[in-house]
Amino acid sequence: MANTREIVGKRVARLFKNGDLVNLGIGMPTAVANYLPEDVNIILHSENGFVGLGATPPEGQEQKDIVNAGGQPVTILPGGAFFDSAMSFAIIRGGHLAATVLGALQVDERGNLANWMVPGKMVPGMGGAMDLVAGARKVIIAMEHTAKDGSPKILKLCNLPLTAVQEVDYIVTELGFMEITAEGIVLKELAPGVTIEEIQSKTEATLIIPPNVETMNI
Amino acid sequence: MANTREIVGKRVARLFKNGDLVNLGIGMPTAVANYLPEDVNIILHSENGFVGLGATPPEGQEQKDIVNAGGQPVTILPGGAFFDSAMSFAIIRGGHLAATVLGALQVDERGNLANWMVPGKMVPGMGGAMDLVAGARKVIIAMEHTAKDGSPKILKLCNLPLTAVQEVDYIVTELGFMEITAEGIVLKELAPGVTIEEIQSKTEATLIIPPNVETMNI
Amino acid sequence: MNKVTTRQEVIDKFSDGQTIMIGGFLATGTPESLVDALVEKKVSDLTIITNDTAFIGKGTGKLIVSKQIKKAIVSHIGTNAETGRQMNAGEIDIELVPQGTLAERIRCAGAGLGGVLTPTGVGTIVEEGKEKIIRDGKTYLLETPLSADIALIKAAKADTFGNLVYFRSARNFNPMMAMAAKLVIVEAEEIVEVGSLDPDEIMTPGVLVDMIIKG
Amino acid sequence: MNKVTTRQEVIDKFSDGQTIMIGGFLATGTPESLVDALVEKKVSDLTIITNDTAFIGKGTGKLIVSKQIKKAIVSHIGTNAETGRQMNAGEIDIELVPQGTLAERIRCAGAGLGGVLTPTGVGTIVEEGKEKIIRDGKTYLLETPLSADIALIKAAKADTFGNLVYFRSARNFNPMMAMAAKLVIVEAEEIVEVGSLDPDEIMTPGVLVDMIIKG
Repeated sequence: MANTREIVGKRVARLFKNGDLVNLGIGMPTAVANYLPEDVNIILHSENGFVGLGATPPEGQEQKDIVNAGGQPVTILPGGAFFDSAMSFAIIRGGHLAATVLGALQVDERGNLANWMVPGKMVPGMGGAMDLVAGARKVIIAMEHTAKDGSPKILKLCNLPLTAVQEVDYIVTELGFMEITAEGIVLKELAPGVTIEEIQSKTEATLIIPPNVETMNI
Repeated sequence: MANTREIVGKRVARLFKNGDLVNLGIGMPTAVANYLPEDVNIILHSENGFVGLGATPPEGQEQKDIVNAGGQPVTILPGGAFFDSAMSFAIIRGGHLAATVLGALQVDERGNLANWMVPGKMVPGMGGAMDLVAGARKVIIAMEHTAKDGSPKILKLCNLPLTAVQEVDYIVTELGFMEITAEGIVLKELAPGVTIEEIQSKTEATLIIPPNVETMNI
Repeated sequence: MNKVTTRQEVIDKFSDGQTIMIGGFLATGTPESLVDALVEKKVSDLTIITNDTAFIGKGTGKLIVSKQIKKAIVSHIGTNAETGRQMNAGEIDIELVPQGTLAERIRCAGAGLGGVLTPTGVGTIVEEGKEKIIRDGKTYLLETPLSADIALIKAAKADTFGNLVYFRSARNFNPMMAMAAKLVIVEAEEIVEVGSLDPDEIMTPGVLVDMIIKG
Repeated sequence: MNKVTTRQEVIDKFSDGQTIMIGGFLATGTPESLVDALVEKKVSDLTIITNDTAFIGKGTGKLIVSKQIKKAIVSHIGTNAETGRQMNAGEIDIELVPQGTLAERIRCAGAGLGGVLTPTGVGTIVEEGKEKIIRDGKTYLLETPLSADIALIKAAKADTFGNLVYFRSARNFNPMMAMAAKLVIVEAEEIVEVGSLDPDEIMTPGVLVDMIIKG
């Protein structure tokens, strides 16, 4: 069976259309780039200041000044462009990003997101996350359905400090594909072999179950 | 005897120090560039988007995309740089201009300036003038002392629509060099052959006359 | 993705009542072919956002003469006598905006900002109807975003994806406008292949551009 | 005007308690020689404004390790464990600012703006103590300028007058910071003669730069 990264990556990838400008967060979101349909080319935005992010260069061909927002060596594709941080975030906040894909510590049925700090434990800072979530036209959460200890991450109401209020549009996990609406979280698709009972049991928020919950095509 | 343009140009030019970034308005202010002391190089800012404004090119060597803020062909000096309008006015408003030199319809003893419209007659628009006057570190008015009909332009209080409030630092005319202070307009220097009585008679505001009014060195 | 298109495809995008940003400063850096296309289509009741109304017969001035403009948001109209005449006759609505404020208001729209505080215009008629905010003892006007349906941009070079390079003082308002409209149409003096521009020399990234014609 | 100077002239400008902006993003585009000069001078109680605290032993992280920082205004500290340790121990004051807001706040100072309205951070702890302004039904935070005594800038190329060209993703915060400090000090990988840079390729005009060293 496909692993979490593959399930999530493939399903998120199908949310894009050709030519979309997308920012992929560190970790599982980055993997989305590996699962794009053949006829869909998206353009990746890197918040440290460019569009046209390409693959990791072969060893020995790294350039010290071409790195992604995690500081890792990358490449820039033909047609890409560099700019300063003000321009980078003008693109983000100005609605020029079709989507941002990020991980989450918690996400709730109002579309609130918490992914930048755990008080007293981990305070890395928000970096560009708050701008990305406030600015991108679609906010897609790509994550494991539950925390490492099995506790739910999809909640009625986030209790960690928020990254943004009511900005999340979709949640994709190894169990299913969910859309956040004004009424709550709608279960749109289940991963192969997953039941409604299973996904609900691992979700604190009450999922809205439409008559036709499809099986995720991955 | 020196004409107005020469007197005003020479006196304004001596307000600069080497390396100052200066914006010169259209008309008499532009002439200031012709009278700089030999040891003073100033850098000219053009609000349409560059620094390093040079002289008019010889006929036949004009380039359509190198023009000043009046649309006239100019040149750019070595070390000059082009940028967009947002950057151009960031430089203006951000205090990076040592001085702006502009003409005036009216200027008053509070340092108010009116130079962009005459209601019902002439409404060209403020262009960059309001930003220049609000942003430059020193605002220098270079003009004929009186209007064409002989009426005073240096007033107790401007009655034309203002360009800015309390921003003018110096006034230079063919009659004298004045500084605007919290107390009012101080007559610092008289042009050669001009008397205190003459300049006051052509000025509505009451000039503050210090014990030592010098003769303008032009 | 090749965004190079035909003049007719561009003309099809124009319609009455649109708000259109047009790059340029006294016609330098104005996409003359695109302005001509607007004139040709005879669309009316346009709102234009542009630095100035240039000259009779040149740049945005052509749209004034052809009476296609309902409202112009500009910093300067002094070089086009017809603009002044129409304004005095009540035929056109002119909103005069200080030039630096105009640049920032357009930038705000493109950058997703709700406004900026500027000292420019405080104590003048520009402040009428605007919120004043005092910070650290200094008074500022809250100036709000200006966006448009279409931006007409002039570039010296474009690659087929829409990466743009401007030349000399023809840059002016073009980069901000290329971020602030729903549809961004570029007239380029030269069109080159993707990959032929260095990624550091690009002044407007192609991701912001929708259509390109050779100008 | 030749602004190329010596390391010692630069070091003479540093003193305790200064507010210093430092370009770079996880040390890419950070002027390492200038940071080393700060470490060497052992100035203390500094406030730094910079995107992140980089890594132990690299970029701005070196100043954290050397305990010269009283306060850091940054968007991210997660890559430097020592920053977190000092913060938890109450040895350093960390002001976390969303990255786009940090860029705009610095730009405001350099551009003479009193602030900007951003949607970023609304409803989060970032909004604490800030004025909220609602426009067209959308809520924004009023974010205010950040300026500094000194900006330390990294350029790929500088001419001797201070015109700067940045390379690739090393540009990041450098252009905004070069506008927002009283004294702007540049470390350039290459120093060239005035006139050898094309006036369109210059990303920071030399009129904004005070001192240059070879880095």
